[in-house]
Amino acid sequence: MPTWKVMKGNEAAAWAAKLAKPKVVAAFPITPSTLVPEKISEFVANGEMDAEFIKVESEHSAISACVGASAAGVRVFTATASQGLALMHEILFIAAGMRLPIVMAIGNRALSAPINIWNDWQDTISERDTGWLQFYAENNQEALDLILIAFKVAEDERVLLPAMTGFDAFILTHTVEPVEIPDQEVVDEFLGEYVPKHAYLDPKRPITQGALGFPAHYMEARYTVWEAMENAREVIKEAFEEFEKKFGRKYQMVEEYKTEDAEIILVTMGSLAGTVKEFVDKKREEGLKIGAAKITVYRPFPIEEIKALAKKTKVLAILEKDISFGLGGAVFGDVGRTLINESEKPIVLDFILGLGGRDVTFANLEEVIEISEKAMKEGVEEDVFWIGLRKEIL
Amino acid sequence: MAESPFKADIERVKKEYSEKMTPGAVVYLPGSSVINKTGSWRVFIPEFNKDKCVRCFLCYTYCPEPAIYLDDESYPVFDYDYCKGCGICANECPTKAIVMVREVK
Amino acid sequence: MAVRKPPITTREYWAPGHAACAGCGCAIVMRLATKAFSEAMEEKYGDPDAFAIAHATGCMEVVSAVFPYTAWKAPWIHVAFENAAAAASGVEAAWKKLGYKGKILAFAGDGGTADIGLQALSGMLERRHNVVYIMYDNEAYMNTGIQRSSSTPYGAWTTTSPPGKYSIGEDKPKKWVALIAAAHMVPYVATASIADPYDFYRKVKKAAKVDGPAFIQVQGTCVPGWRVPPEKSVEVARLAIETGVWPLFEIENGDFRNIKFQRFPKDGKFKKPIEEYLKLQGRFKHLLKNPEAIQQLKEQIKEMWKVLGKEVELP
Amino acid sequence: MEIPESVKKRVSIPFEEHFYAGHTACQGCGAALGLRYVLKAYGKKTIFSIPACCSTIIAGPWPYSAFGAPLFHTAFETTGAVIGGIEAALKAKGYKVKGEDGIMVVGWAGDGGTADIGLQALSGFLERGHDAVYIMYDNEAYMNTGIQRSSSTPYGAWTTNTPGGKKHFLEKRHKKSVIDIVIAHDIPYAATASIAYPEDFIRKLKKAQKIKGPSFIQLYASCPTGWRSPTDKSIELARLAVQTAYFPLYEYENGKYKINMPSTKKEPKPLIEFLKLQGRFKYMTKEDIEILQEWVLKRWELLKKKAEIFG
Repeated sequence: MPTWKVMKGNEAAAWAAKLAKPKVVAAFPITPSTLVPEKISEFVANGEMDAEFIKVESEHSAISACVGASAAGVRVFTATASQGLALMHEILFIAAGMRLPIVMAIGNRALSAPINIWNDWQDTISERDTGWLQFYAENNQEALDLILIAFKVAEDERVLLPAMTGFDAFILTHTVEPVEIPDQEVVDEFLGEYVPKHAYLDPKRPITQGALGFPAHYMEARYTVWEAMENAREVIKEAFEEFEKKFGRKYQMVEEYKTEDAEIILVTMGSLAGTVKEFVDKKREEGLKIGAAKITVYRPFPIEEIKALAKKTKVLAILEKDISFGLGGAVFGDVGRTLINESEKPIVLDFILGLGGRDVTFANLEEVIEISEKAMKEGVEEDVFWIGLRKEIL
Repeated sequence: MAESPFKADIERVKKEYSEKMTPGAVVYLPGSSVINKTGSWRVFIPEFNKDKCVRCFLCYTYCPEPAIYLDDESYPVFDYDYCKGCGICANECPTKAIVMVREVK
Repeated sequence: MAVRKPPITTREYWAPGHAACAGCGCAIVMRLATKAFSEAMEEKYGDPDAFAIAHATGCMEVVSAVFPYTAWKAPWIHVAFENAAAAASGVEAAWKKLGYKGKILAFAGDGGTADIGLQALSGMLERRHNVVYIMYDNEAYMNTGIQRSSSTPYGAWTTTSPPGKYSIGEDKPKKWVALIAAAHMVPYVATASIADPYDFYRKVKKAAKVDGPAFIQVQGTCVPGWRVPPEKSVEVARLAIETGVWPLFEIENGDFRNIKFQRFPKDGKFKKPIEEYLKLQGRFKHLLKNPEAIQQLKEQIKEMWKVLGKEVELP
Repeated sequence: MEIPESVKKRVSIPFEEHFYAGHTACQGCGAALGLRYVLKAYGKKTIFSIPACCSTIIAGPWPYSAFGAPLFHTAFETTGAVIGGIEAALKAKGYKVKGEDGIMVVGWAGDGGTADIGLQALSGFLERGHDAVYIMYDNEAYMNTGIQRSSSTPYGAWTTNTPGGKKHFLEKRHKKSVIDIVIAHDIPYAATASIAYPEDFIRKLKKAQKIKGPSFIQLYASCPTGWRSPTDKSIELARLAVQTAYFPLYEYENGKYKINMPSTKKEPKPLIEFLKLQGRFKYMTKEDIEILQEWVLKRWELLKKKAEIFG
């Protein structure tokens, strides 16, 4: 029988790791993720988890040790955030290129400077081109579930790519919520054992991993990563279905909320989706036709789902906690790419908010609606808006 | 005449060597570098005089390729398919049993 | 006539056809190290193949593994420039869980060890992973085209330490990573040279057999980087030993009081002048016209020996 | 009220304060005290660089600072590289750097930022011979992220990622000796210091200031929060660390070792006196204590021998 426990998001991630039974964990302390390896060390110390825990000297070595271990042919887990993820940057490409299904939990946190330990998505968003699958959790239950799903998808032979599951710093990492812990046997059944056919460092079968790729071969190697990421769309859907059957919770690439007749749809990710759904309820009561959509899987980007969403509405308002300087928000850019060749498309507006732990309030969302309505009536003059800026100190 | 320790690899590469892209660009054929006959790099070639050889093994030990192996009597055998002609063997040979001469191709 | 047996195993894990330059000293390191390692594994575990290699980006990585071929006949992984030690740590941890017997061998050059990979090395040594780390020291970034590393000796020409009106070439003393490794008090640290192959072979075997981490810094000639003729590859390394430039020693458990030396002159007097070592190499050509710089280099070499607890005389 | 000169003279350390109250260090923080001493020794003509660590928070978030001197916050792993850059820039601008009347460039990083993630930048800094001082304040764990083991954590210590448990128990590896790693670079001046001996620490800071080239000081700084020790015991613990020879005070100058213990003749006190005051050691078994005690004495003998041979 599944059990219920009240726990922080970080603990939920550690529990997911425990259930997935990785053989090697390598991690380095960083706020707000530190509790994940702490909890894992407790599990290991008590013999509840049978893993080698390498307490490395930097995040760079954390991911490097993970690559070494995964290449040797075992299931591997790690956790980090923000600066730590940025320090791993180089090796993230290598993990994907070498097709090593490492799973990493991220407590989504802002990047320096100025140094800031609070929530936004700049850390994972900045790694979107590395070839890692990306999942974003709305609550602690999703953090646990999406880590298990990440293992399932990452290790699928059609995919074989590393995966990261993000959950918001402090809002989730340090906040307690009731979480259902699935049965170990059912998780075992869901994940199976990881027995790689492509990567192992076994003296009986000596292979070479990480060889140089000349111009004659490099593009094909990269193309296989592209192909794997494309395959992942189908594999993720299958995994979601199987997960629902086994554990009763439903996941979708993009989760829609009251979108059927919505004139404005607020599109977002992570824990902000909770706030947005509440806001939608309130405005619906006031008679306003708005809806919400939550992107659960950001890589591969849910192209078909976003296209379908766009057909339903007049304005897609993207609410995002990240910024690509000189362009706008990253999700905005991705949605734009998705719709560029559609014959009919809604207005797409970008709202940058909640950076570095700034609260996102209903008042902020009211402003989003006002701007969206104005654009509907008067056309689009600007399309990127910074919401909740303290203009008085600028 | 003794065999090259790489004979099996050379045979296998002939049959199995493939450019087909693998997941992670993993190379599954150990020792498949024998596909490259680096003997073509050579300008000078080692000439071996068995009579002078004292079987000290230095040429064998120092060969970076390796393109020197040992025969049944422990005399060096030069594998000209792979010898790049660096000349270390001749330079280190205590009895001058090996000399480098310009190769006529 | 009885057939003599060679003093090293005839098994090979480093196949020909690799793209190392003719006369490459570091290719000799690769070949001898893997041979010695396999011999040690055979003696310890009864299985000569009981090892895997983690390799840093560098010359030996690039020349040996180019998709779709490889010169390696052992399980081998390359991840990046700065993390051979960390990747090896991960492989070792996985092997423990997989129940494999054996040991992990890590290779990196001087740039990948003394500079960008030093921290990963320190972590690996401190955590006591069961890994032998071999630093093949050709004393500059050769793979990128001969730039100075912290292991480049004083006075050497490289493309980023060119001699000129205001420069004598490299102006910093060589960093001795073996000493830094020994400061971690690990079971076994040694220096070695391709010019004493059987000493190197013995040290690799010893390192492979200790429980826990070991570190070997081995000098390997770079023909294009040192500007030496390929056939002089071993000879020049031999001169480094004979002139006192390259010390051969072993330090166990960080015990600096009981350093074992090899080929050290009993009276501390080196017979050959360092000029003999320098003149063979294009990278030191300009130094020969600069007696002051040579004197400076000699002082540094004496200082290095002093740190090792030896007073030496250089002719 | 102006303090009379006669009083100022009686204080054994510089009187000026450039480290201001209102900072947010925990009660009894050894690192904060260390910063106060450094600012006393070097004054305002000092440029600090501090990586992400407790001292980031102690020095203060935007828009205030507890420092009377310029301070550059930098990423966790970069202290050694950044002070090298600052020194080079000052020289390029024609300023005198280091020496008695020069600008002091000071890197101030914890044990995590030095022994682990910043070790490489430290090594590069030492090897390139920059004119700057690197101070490692050693509180023996990642305290800022909430007490995780670093490679400078001692054997037997509890941390949040070396907890007790059935299978594994506490930190089982010995403390990494960063000072030995630094000395292996053969730099002109390296020393250990303790916040319990301010005169000794300030003397060493002054010496480091005078000597050309890179200097390194490993400062033992108590952390009541992470060590689970009473806040009023911070100095006592730092003193006991020295008196038990767990953290001996010494200098390495131009190839020579010099031990500067408060009382050279006395045998080290039993280690247990140092351990028993700290909650982080309370899970150690008798055997664990013996192992650590033996390690301490072995290292102490080795140090004495080095001082003899290279004295």
